[in-house]
Amino acid sequence: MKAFLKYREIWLLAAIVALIGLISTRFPAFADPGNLRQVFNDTSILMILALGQMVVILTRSIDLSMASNLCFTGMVVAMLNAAHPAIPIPLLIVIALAVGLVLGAINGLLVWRLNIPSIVVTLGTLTIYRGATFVLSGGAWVNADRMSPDFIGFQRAAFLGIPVLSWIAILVIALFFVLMTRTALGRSIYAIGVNPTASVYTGIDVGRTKFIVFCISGMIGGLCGYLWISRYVIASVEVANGYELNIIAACVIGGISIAGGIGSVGGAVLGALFLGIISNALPVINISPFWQMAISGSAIILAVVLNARGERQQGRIILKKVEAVT
Amino acid sequence: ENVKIALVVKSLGNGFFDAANKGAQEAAKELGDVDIIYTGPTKATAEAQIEVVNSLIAQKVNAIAISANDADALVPVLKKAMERGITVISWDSGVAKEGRQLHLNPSDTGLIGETIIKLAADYLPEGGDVAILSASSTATNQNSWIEAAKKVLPEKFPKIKLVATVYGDDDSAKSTDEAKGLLKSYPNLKAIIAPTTVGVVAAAQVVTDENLIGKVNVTGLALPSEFKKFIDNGASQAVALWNPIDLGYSAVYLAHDLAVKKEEAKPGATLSIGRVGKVTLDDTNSAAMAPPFQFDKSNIEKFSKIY
Amino acid sequence: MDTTARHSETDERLPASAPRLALSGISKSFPGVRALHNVSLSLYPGQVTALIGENGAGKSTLVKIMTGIYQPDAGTISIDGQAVALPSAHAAFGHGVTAIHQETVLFDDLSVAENIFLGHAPRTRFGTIDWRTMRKNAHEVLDTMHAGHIDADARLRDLGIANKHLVAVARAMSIDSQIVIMDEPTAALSMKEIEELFLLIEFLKEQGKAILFISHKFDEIYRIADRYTVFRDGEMVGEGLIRDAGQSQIVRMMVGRSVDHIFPQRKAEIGAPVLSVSGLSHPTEFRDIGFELHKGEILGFYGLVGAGRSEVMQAISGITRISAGTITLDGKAIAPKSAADSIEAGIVYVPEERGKQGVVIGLPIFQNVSLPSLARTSKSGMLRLAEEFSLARSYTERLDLRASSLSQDVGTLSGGNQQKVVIAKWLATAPKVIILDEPTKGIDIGSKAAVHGFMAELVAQGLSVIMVSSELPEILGMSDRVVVMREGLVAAVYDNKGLDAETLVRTAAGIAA
Amino acid sequence: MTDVPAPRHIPDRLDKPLSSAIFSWEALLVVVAIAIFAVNSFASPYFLDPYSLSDLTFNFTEKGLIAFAMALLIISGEIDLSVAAIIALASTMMGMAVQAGAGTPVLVLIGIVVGLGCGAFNGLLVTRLGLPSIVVTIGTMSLFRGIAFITLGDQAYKGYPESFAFFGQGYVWWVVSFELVLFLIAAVIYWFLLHRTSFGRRVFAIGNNPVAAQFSGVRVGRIKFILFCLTGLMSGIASVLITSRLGSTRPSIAQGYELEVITMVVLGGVSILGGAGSIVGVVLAALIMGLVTFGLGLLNVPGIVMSIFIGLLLITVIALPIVWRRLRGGRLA
Ligand SMILES: Nc1ncnc2c1ncn2[C@@H]1O[C@H](COP(=O)(O)OP(=O)(O)OP(=O)(O)O)[C@@H](O)[C@H]1O
Ligand SMILES: Nc1ncnc2c1ncn2[C@@H]1O[C@H](COP(=O)(O)OP(=O)(O)OP(=O)(O)O)[C@@H](O)[C@H]1O
Ligand SMILES: [Mg+2]
Ligand SMILES: [Mg+2]
Repeated sequence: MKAFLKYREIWLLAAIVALIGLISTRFPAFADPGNLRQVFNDTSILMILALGQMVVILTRSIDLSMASNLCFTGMVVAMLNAAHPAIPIPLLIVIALAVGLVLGAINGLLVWRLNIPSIVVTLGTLTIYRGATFVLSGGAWVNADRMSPDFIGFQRAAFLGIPVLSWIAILVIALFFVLMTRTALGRSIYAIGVNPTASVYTGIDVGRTKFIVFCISGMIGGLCGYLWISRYVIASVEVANGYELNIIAACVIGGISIAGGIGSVGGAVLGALFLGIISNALPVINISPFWQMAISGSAIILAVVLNARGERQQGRIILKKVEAVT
Repeated sequence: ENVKIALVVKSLGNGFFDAANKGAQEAAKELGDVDIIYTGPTKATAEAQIEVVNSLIAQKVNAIAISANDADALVPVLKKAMERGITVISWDSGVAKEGRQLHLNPSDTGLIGETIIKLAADYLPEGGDVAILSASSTATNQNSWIEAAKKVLPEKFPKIKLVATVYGDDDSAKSTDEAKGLLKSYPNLKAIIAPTTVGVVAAAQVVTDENLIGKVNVTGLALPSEFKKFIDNGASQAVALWNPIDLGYSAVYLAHDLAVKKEEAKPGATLSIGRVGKVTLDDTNSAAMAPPFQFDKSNIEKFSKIY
Repeated sequence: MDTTARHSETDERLPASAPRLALSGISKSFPGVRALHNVSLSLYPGQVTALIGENGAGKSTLVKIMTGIYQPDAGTISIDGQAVALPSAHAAFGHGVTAIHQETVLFDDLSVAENIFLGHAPRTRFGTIDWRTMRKNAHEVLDTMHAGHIDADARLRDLGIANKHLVAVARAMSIDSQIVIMDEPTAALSMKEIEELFLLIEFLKEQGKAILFISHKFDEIYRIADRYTVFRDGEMVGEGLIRDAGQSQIVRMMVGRSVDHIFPQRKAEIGAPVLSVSGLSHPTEFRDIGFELHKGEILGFYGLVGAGRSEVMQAISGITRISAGTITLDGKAIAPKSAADSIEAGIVYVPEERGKQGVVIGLPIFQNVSLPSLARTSKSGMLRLAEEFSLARSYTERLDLRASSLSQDVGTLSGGNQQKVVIAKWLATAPKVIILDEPTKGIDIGSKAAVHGFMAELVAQGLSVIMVSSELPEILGMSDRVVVMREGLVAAVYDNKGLDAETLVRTAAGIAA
Repeated sequence: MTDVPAPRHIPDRLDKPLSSAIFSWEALLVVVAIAIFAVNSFASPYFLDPYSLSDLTFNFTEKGLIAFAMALLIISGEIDLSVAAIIALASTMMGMAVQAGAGTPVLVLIGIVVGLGCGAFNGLLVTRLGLPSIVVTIGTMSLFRGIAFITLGDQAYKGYPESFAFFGQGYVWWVVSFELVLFLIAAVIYWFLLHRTSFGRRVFAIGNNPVAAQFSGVRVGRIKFILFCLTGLMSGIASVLITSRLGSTRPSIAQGYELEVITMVVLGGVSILGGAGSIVGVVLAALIMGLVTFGLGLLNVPGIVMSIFIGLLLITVIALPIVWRRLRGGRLA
C-alpha cells in the first residue's frame, strides 16, 4: 500500500511542480523561494483544516461543520480578546482548541451514541454553529480595531525567517504524520475505513474512534478559528462561509478516498497546496477572477478521475500465474 | 396604531447598517408614531432578501425601506408589496425604477466615483498605478461608482492609471487573497481603492502585513470606527464615507412621509428629510443625501467614536 | 454422502478436565426472532468441539456472544471457572477469546503484519507503534504455524483465500488466545486448503487451546472434532463425544427426523447442445475457455478455489467483459453486456458471494425474489404486489425457507436461509440455462438435499444446469460431465462415468497422474 | 425428493399496514408539521391569511421540486451537490437567449435542456467513469457556476419577456400559484414513480446493494444515469421558476440551495446512506421547512437564527425515533 500511495503523492507533487512551472512562464517571480514560502503561509490554514478533515474522511465519515466551527470559535476568541486584551495568546489558543473540541465532541457524540450518519449530523451542526455565532455576537462584527496587537501579530511574527503561522502548520503536519503512521489510533482510523465490520470484530471500538476523530477535527476547526480571525482581522457570522467544500476539495485532490481507508498526510497537504497555488496564482497571472471557480472545479474533477484510475482494482490476475509457471 | 416601517438591509451584522439603524431609531423617536422593524438576511443574497420582504408583506407593514442585494431580482417582490399598498423606497444600494417609489443615494453617484479616485490622487502628485478592490461583482452601488470613477479618470486625473478591478465579494478572506494578488501582479502599484468597508480593511491589513506602509496607500470607503487603526498606522492616508446614521434617518423619514403624508414621489419633487435637510428627486426618482465626508488623521479619532 | 467416522487421535485426553470456557443459560432475541434460548456449551483445553445445527439454529449468534459483539439477554459466561462479562470485542480478546468469523473480517488494504497485530501492536518507549518489532513478531507467528511463505509486508488483497485464512489464524495465535472459534472456516476453501487448515487445528490442539469448530460438512466434523454440541431452533438438544455418536444420530438431533442424503437418481435424458462457448478469453483472468452444455444436463465445474470458474461464469452472464470468444445459445450467438441481457436471453447466474452479490439486504424477501423478474410481475412498468407475493411464495416454500413472513427483511435471516432466497430469486426467472456458483455453500444437510432435488427437477423439466462446486461429493453425485479448471484454463473435461475423486483432484492441482 | 417435508406456509405480512403507518416517519412529520402550524397561528396574527399562506409556499416550492429527484438519487446511493450551480448555469443560458431575442417557450426549453445536459454530464462522470458522486458534484458545482461567472462576470441579464413572469409569479387560481401547482403535480408523479413502478423498486434495490442489483439484472448504470438526468431536469425547471420570479439573472443566483435541498430530503426520512425513503416524507419536510422559515420570518427572526431551528429540527427529528426506540428497548430488558 505504501509504495502505491507514494506513487500517487509523487504524481500530485509533479502536478504541483508543473503548475508552478506553468505559472512562472507568465509570471517568473512566482517560483521565487520567497514567494513560494508565502504561498505556503497563505495555504497554511487550508492545510491544517484538510488534515483535520482527512482523519474524518478516512473513517468513512465527513465533517461539514468545520467551517462553522471555525467561525464560532473565531468569534469566541475575538470577543474574548476584545473584552480582555490581557489574556495571553497561548491561553487563547488553548481556549480555541477547547471550544473547537466541544463542538467536535457534540458531532462525535451524535455519531457515536445515536448512530446518526455523520453527513446528517454535520449538515445540521453546520447551520447550528454558524447560527450560534450570530446569537453569541448579536450579529455584531469584531474588527481589527478591537483586537489586541498581540492577537493580530502572533501568527505574523517571524521565527527563523518564517512566520509563526507556517510553523504552526509544520507542527500540525508533523503531529498528524506521527498520529497516522506511528500510533494505534492512526491504524484504527485506517482500519475502520477499510472494513468497519472487521474492525468491530477486531476489537476496535468503532463508535469511540469516530468520536475521537470528530474531536480532532473539532480541535483543528477551533485552532483555525483563531488563526483565521487573526489573519483576516475580522470576526463575523460570514467568516469562512462555504469553506467546508474547499476543505473537502483539498482532501479529494490529495487522493483521500471519500469511501474511507485510503489517504495520507502528504496527500492532504499537497491537495491543499494545489488549491492554494491556484487561488494565489490566478490574480497574479492576470486571469479574470471569474475564471477561478471553473478552474478549481475542473481541477477537482480531473483529480478524481486520475485518483480513480489508480484506485481501480486490478482484478485477481489468475492467468499471470500460468505464465510464471510455464 | 403606529406606522410600521421596515428597514431592510443587505445583511445583518454589518457595522455600517447597524449605524443606519441607529439613525432610523432616531427618526422614529422624532416622528413619534413609528415602529421600526430592522431586518435583513444574514447571507447577502437576493433570494434571502426576497423571503424577508415576503414576510414583511404578510405582516402588513406600512413601508419598506430597502438596501438591495440585487437591483433587479427584488423588483417583482417589491412590486407585489406596492400592489398590496405598501410604500417602498430603496436607499444605499438601489432597486431598479419599477421596484420602488424612490431611491435615496447616500451621495451623488458621480461624486462618489470621483471622490474615491481623488482620495488616491491627492497623495500621488506624480501619478501612478492604482487598482480597485470591490465588493461582489453584482453589487449595484459599487458597480455604479466604479463606472463613474472610470468616467472621470481621463479628464480629471490623467496621471492616474487604473490597472485592475478585482472582486473580494465582501468576504475578508477572498478580499485578502485578491489584495495580495494585486500587490504581486503590479509591483508598481501605488494605491488600492476599496469602495467597500470589508474590502478596505482587508487591503489595509495586507499592506500592513507586507510592510508596504508608505509604498502603497489604501483608500476607499470605510467606517471610521473599523478603520481608525489603519489611518493611525499609516497604511491609509484618508478614506471617505457618508454618515450612515444620517442615511438611516433619512430613509425612514422619507418612507414615513410617503406612507403617512401621502407625499408623491415624482421627478423634480423636493422632499424634506428632517434635520438632514431636503432632497430633490431626479428623473429616475433618485435623490442624493449629502456629499461624501473625508476622514484622515485630523478627524478620525472623533468620528470613530460615533460610527 | 458416505462418511467414515475417523476418531481423533487425542482420545486419551478424554474425558476432559474442567472446561476452559463454559456458557450456560444463554438466551438472545432479535426483534421478532428468538435466536437462542437457554443454551449451554463447554469448550475444553486441547479439544475441538463441533457446533452443529441447521441454518438459523443460532450458531453464529452464539459465536458473536462469545466474542463480545452481541450481548446475551440472559445467561452466564465463565472462563476457567470465573464468571466474566464480555461487553466488547476488546474485552473478549482480553480473556483470550478469538474467532475466525463466518464473514471475512480482515482488512484488504492493510499489510499482513498489520492484520495480525491490529489492536495489540507492539509499542516503542514513546507509545508509538514499533513497526520493526511488529514485522519480526509477525514472521515468528507465521513461522510457528508453518506458514513462513507468507510475506508479512504483503498487502492482504494480494493473497489467496487460503493464505488469508492463515492470516486470520495467525492473528488468533498472536493474541495468545486460549479459545479459538472457527465459524464455517472451510466454506470457501477447497480440499487442499482444508487439509492445511486441519493440520493447523491439530497444531493448535497440541498447544492446549480450546477450539470451537462450526461446519455443515460431516466428513470434516468426524475428521477433526472430539466433541459435539447440537443446536436446533436456538436450543441445545444434545452434546457428547463424537466417537460415541453416529452421523444419523446427530442428524436426527439436528432436524428432528432422519435424513439420508442420497443424491437424487435421474434418468439421463440429455438432448442437443443448448449453450456452447468457445475461445472465451479475458486479458488477465482466463483464456480460451470452451465447452458445450446440453439440454437436460448438469455440467459440473470443478477446480481449486481461485481457479477462475466464477470469473468465466460471470463473463457468460454478461457481468465481466470478455476480450475474445463466442457464446451461442440455442444456435444464436449472443453477446450479453449486462446481467440484464443474459437474464433476458435465458441464462441466469446464481452468484457465490451471497452477502455481496446475492441478497439485497434492506429489502423484504418477496422483493428480493421478484427483483430479476420485475418485468414479469409488473404491468407496463407498474408494480403488482399480488403477483410478487405469489411468485415469491411458490419458490421459497419449495426450498423450505424458514422465515416468519415474506415481508421480513432478508438481512434478518440466517446465512443458509439467505442462500435459499438467492436461489429462489433466480429460479423465479424461468431460465433456459442456470449457472449455480457454489449453490450449497453454507447450507445445512436437509436444505442441501432440497437444493439437489430441485436441481434434478429442473433438468427433468428440460433446463440445463452448470454447477460450480468445490465439493467433490457434490460434483461426483450431481454432474453428468465435469469440466476441471486450473489457473484460468480448462484443464480437462470428463464424463462422469466411473470418474473418481482422485483424478479430479490431481487434474485440478496440476499433479500428473 | 421424497424425504423433503411438506413446505411450510409463509405469510405475506405479519403486522398490519395500518399499525406500521402510525409509527412511521411520515406520521412523525405530520405531527411536527401540525405543531409548527399551530405555533405559527398563535405566535403571529398575520399567519392565518390566505395571502400569507400563499406566499409561504414560495419558500419551498422550487427547492422542493429538486428535492423529489434528489430523494430518488439519494435512495439509489448517490448525491448531487451541483443542483444550485445547475440553476445558475441554466439561468445564465436563458439570459443569453433573452439577449438574442428568444421568446418565452424557447427560454423554458433552454432552461430545461441545460439542466438536463448538466445532469447528464454528472451522470456520465459517475456511471461511465465510476467516480464517487459526492466529489464529482463538488467539482461540477464549481464548474457549472464557474461557467456562469465567466459568461456573466459582473453583469446581469434582465429584460425577460412579460409572459415569462408567469412561471415564478403567476397564479393559477386565486392564491394558488403556478409554482405550487407544479410542486403538487411533481409530487404525485414522483410518488408514483418511486413507490408504484418497477423503476422505483429498482432504485431501492440499487440503494441497498448495487452489486446484487446488478447481478439480478438491474441496469444499475443506466438507472443512475437517468436519476442524474432527472435531478438536472428538475434543477432546470427550478431555474426557470426562480429566474422568472426574480426577473433577472446573476451568476450568484440560488447560492447555497444544494444544502437546503439535501436537508429537506434527509428531514423527509430518506436515508442518506441510500436504500430507504418516501416521497410523502419529502413533501412533508418541504412543508415543514416552509412553515418554519416563514413563521419565524413573521416574527422577524433573522434568517441565521431560523437556520439554527432547521438544523436542530433535522437532528432532533432523526434522533427522536432512535432515542425513543432505545428508551422503549431499555424498559423491556
Ligand atoms: N442481527 C440480527 N437481527 C435479527 N435476527 C437475526 C440477526 N442475526 C441473526 N438473526 C436470526 O437469528 C437466528 C440465528 O442466526 P445465526 O446466524 O446464528 O444462525 P446459524 O446457526 O449461524 O446459521 P447458518 O448455518 O445459516 O450460518 C436466525 O433466525 C437469524 O434470522
Ligand atoms: N486472492 C483472493 N483474495 C480474496 N478472495 C479470494 C481470493 N481467491 C479466491 N477468493 C475468494 O474465493 C472464492 C472463489 O474464488 P474464485 O471465484 O476466483 O475462484 P473459482 O475458481 O471461481 O472458485 P469457486 O468455484 O470457489 O467460486 C471467492 O469468494 C473469492 O472471492
Ligand atoms: Mg452462521
Ligand atoms: Mg468463485
